[in-house]
Amino acid sequence: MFGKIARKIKVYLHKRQAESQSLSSGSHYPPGKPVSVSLTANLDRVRAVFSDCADIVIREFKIGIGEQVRAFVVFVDGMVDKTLLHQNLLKPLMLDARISIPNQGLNRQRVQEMIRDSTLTIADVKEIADFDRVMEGVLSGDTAVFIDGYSAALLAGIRGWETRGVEQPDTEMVVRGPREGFTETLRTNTSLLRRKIKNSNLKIETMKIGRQTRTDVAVAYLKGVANDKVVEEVRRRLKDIDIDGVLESGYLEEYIEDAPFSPFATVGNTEKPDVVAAKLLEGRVAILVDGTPFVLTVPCLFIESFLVAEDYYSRPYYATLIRWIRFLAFLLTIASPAAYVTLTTFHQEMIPTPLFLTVAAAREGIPFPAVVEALMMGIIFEILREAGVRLPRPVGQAISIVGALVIGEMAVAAGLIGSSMVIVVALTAIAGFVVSAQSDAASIIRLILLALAGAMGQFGIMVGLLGLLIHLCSLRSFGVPFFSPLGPLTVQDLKDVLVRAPWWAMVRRPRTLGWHNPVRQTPGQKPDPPADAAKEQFHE
Amino acid sequence: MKYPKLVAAMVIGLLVLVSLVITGCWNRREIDTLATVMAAGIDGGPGGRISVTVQVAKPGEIKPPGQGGGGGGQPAVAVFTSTGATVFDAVRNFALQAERKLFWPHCKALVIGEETARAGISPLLDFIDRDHEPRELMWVLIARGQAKDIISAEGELEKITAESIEKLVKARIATSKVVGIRLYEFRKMLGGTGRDPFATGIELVGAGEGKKRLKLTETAVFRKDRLMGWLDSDETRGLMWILGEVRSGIIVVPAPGPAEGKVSLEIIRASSKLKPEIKDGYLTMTIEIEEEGNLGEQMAFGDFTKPELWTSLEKRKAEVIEREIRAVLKKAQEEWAVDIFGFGEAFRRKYPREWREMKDNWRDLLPTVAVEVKITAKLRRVGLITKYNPPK
Amino acid sequence: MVFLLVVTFGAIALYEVPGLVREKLWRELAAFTSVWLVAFSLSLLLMLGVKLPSPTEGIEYVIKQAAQLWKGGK
Amino acid sequence: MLEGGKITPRQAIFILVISRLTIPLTALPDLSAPPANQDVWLAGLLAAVPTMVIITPPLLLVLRFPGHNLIQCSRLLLGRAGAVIGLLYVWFFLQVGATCLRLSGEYMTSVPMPETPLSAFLLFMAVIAASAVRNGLEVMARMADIIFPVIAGSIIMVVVLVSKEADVKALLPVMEEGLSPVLHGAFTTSSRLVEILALVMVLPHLNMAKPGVVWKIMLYTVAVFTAFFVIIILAVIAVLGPAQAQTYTFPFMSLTRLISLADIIERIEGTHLGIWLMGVFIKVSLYYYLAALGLSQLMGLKTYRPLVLPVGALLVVLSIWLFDSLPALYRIIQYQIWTPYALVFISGIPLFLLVVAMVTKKGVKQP
Repeated sequence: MFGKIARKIKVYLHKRQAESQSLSSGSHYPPGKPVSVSLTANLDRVRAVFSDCADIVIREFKIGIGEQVRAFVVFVDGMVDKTLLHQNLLKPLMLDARISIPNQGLNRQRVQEMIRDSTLTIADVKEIADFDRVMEGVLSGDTAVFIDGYSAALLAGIRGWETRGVEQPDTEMVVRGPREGFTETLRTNTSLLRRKIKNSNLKIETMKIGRQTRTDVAVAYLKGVANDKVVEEVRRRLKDIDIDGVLESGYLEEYIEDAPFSPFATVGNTEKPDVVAAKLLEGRVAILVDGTPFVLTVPCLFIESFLVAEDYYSRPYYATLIRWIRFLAFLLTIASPAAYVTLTTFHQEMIPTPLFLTVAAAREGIPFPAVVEALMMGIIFEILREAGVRLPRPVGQAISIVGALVIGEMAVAAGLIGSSMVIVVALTAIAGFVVSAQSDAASIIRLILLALAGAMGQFGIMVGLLGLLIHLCSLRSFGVPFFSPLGPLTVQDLKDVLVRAPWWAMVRRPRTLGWHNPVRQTPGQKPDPPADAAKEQFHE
Repeated sequence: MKYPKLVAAMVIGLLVLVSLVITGCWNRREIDTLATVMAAGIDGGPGGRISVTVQVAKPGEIKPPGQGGGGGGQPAVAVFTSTGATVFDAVRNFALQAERKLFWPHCKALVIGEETARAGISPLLDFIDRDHEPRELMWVLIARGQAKDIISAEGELEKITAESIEKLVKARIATSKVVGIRLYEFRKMLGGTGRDPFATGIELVGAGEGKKRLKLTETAVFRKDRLMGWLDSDETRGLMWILGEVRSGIIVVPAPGPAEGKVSLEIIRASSKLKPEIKDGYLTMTIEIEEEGNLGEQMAFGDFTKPELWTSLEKRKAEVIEREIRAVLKKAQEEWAVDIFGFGEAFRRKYPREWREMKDNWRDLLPTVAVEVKITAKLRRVGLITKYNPPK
Repeated sequence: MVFLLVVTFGAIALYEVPGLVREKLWRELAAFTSVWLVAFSLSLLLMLGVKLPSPTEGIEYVIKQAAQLWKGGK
Repeated sequence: MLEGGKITPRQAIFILVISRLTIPLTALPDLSAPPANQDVWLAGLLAAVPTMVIITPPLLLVLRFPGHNLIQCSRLLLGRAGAVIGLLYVWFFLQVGATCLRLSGEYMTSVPMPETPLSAFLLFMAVIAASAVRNGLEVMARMADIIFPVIAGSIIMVVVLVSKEADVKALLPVMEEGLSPVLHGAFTTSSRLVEILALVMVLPHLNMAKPGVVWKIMLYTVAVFTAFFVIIILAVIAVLGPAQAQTYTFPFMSLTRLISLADIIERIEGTHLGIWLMGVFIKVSLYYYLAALGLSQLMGLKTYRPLVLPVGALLVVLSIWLFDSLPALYRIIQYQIWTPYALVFISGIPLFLLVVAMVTKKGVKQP
């Protein structure tokens, strides 16, 4: 039997190897052919490349007076700032060039150099010989200028397209704190970061990922603060990605995370530049993807889901209190249906007597067992939520009416569902929104715990929680234990976990991240108001 | 079999699932399938049979507030009685008549019939202690008469009689004339050396046609586990003084000085200390009591805040306390030779070596212990009026 | 129940053995097999109701004898 | 290397203390060991001293051979005969693990869920322990980091809440029967620190396995454990009374059930069940891990992971086979049997090996 299995395994392994080879050979652009010297040849080639592409504009023209040089520009309509194109590219080439390039001294050998150096009033002009890279540039929104007789094209960066403005992100609202959020444009996003951290140590490396989409991806980190090994690991994992397209950072997330089968995301994401900046300052690495406002940050710890930007902007006491409320809410959202089921079907002795009698009265005559009731309500809630998220706003009202009135009230009145169960489910749902970063993982854990509680009561819940703990403790995110600083316990780091210590007290960066450059500020900056004697002068 | 690990994991998962499905029903009982025992009574029956009476709550009749309709006048409890050869047997026999499974954790009170208690009570308690459902926090009460009648009685303000019993026991603090003993305390007294247990007595009062009411009256005193007799309320408070359990209460003394009438003194706090001593083979026990109280009421005219009247009030109060203590000592120590005060324990703690010789004939020694009572009774406050002037 | 037992132990074998064979960890495979066999046969015997003397009784006996010797020696 | 993980001294202390506290949290066999009266807490307190003495030989032995654990030491010293000693230890680990596993099942079927068959609990516990063991020592150590504060906090909470019912006079008279029963009790209690064997087994995986650190771990383990042990015993005796406490099957649980504060904080024995299951989990996985690790070292394997599942199955089978009933289990963990039995493993064999090492002048001599 084992021999047969072994043979099958061998066959399977071979197959997989072959598959992976075929995959790797078809990827990436081979070193492209150079730009041809002949303008006609280039033109034909461009036309061939962009056949049936209605949004491509090719404009032919001539430079100079008399012995004119033929040239053409090619760009994608809608991705180029037309004003800039007209004022700073076509006008200089077609009109100003007559003045700047003296007719008699038109040195064919230096036309391109002259155009590049003294005609085009555009900051970002590159000279590129590789035809494919030129085409790639055009597709990214650059304008290519081909000039007859040169084996290189000029690529002018005058991109400009319709973009969304910098707005407050819907997912992470704050009362106090910066309201700007990332947009879909990579450059805007990097500039938002650069404006927060005006330091040359903020490195932003870019690369292109996606066979078809050629999406720009930027890796940002703070040199000297971020762990070089982590940065290198991020680079390596990103380079290994070979897929069709990257439409959102979520694509990358699944390729670079440590635990692909875990319900927990070991890569963080945020829409807020100030959050990313704070994470960079703690020694994390950010991955920005063109086309999405969601920026990935690694390494990501479990505890980050419970920390909100505003904690650090408001006063420490309240921030600490709210943080504990979040822990509580997370526990409630994963465990309260399970706890309800276990209390009402296994451990009725643990309910205080008055509550016991009330719950018993509420459940009198309910046709379903508590587990089934809880499962039903859980599923109904997920349906309502999904409907509420997807529906157009005006219709959303209807959902809440149906949800609240029909499910909530009528089902209880009709005796289908106990009123206490409705309360439990509502509590679960509301609590789930408090820690929104983990709400998807929480849904899954909640179901598992519910099933275990339905079968084994508190023992089941404990088994589930222990399993959860084992899983959390075994996870790593880019080498950092996912559940730190709780497991492994780092007592010093708890001052930004269990409490939010005042800023002047958090002298060190989190040990698990910034251990090789730990000190982030001068210690002992606790505000020291002047003593009584010195105070006098303010009152005079 | 492409992914053996996956297949194996799935098989294991399936096994777990199967085991969950087939095991799921072992201990599962929906909350509405339970008959919640609120109070239980145990009586002896003819021929050594045990009769157990339980009071079961009917949650449907106890409507949560906000849901109109009320209970429609239906009683909120049902009473069942069952017999068996042992307590457990009797409890199991409830399955023959009660439609739902008895559920014990919310049982508040255990009432034991007087006759049964005289025959010895510890065999009856074993089941309650051993079974995982009943809690040792339940109150132990001894019924004057049959436990069954107590359990069947109806409470006046509470819908559930067990709740009335519990509230009555808890209200003992107001008078200190009733004891409240939880099951584990009873067991502790029963199992301790040099100590005899006591428990609350409960009876039905109200003669004739009228509805009978529950009342806590006396204290049942045990010798080992057999009921010896009853202490009345003053004697009970004497016991409480000795044990240092008096929390509050009223001491009524005759008005001092020339005035006639009575004065009520409220107890605010009290404490006691037992000081055993062995001298030349004679056992003495000194009970030191410190009491503090307020002038609560004077049904007599006069100004008792005058120093001499004030001290005489204090003195009278001390006398009343001593009288109560002497009364209980006389009954328990001298007549019955039961050690509900823990004198034996006190001796054991102070004289462990001598105790070893004493413990076997402690019952004979107990009545010979000379008890000295030292009382420091203080009055502190007078309330909102200082004196009561006679009408002119 | 015996069927469930066999399935469980089969699943354990299925979970570990292919990996061991693939990695050519023969020593590990031998160790696995021996422990697996011990556990399997023990549980099978127990499930079939064969009366096996519990080792704790042996331990108890030995300790009690030793204690007697100890006391006797004194 | 069989196991790549590293644990810190603090994690080691946490694991050892949790594991040692598991039995006192339920069975508390020390209550009926001498002196078997209100002085048990004193015996528990004094036990710290003999404990230190008893656990010295294994530590001395392992410190002579840095980078080797107990089983490797015995193989180094005795060759093939050492393998027999190794097997004995594997048996011992299996037995301790199985006992604890069975106790957890017995507890579950005695108190919260009497109608559910024992094997269901054993299976679930074993599966969850297996997943921890497969994840390795490091993950178990991290879990201990989280679990220890929870257990410690809960014990203190329970004791504080129940202190209303406590009668301090129950602890008097001190030393009613004189000093000798107390000393006897201290000795029997000390023999229960089997966890020292766990320490000498995982020593090679300890960060900074310097002798000084190791002694400190030992010291802290004994101190922290003794503190909690004495707190538990004091609470149990003061609330339940010395004579009655012995009659309870699970004294600390019964204690928890007595909590009733203002009619709201009551019926919180779920807390006890929770912390106790966590403790059992740590203890079972620890010995489970040690058995798998020891076995794989004896057989010279590259990794212990393939052995995890069959050893787990063995553990479940043993936990059913070893004990007929709860009284049979309690008989084994009573001091009459347990003390001499455990002493052989804790001190006897290591002492023998130490002597062999000294005679043959093997290993690094410790200052």
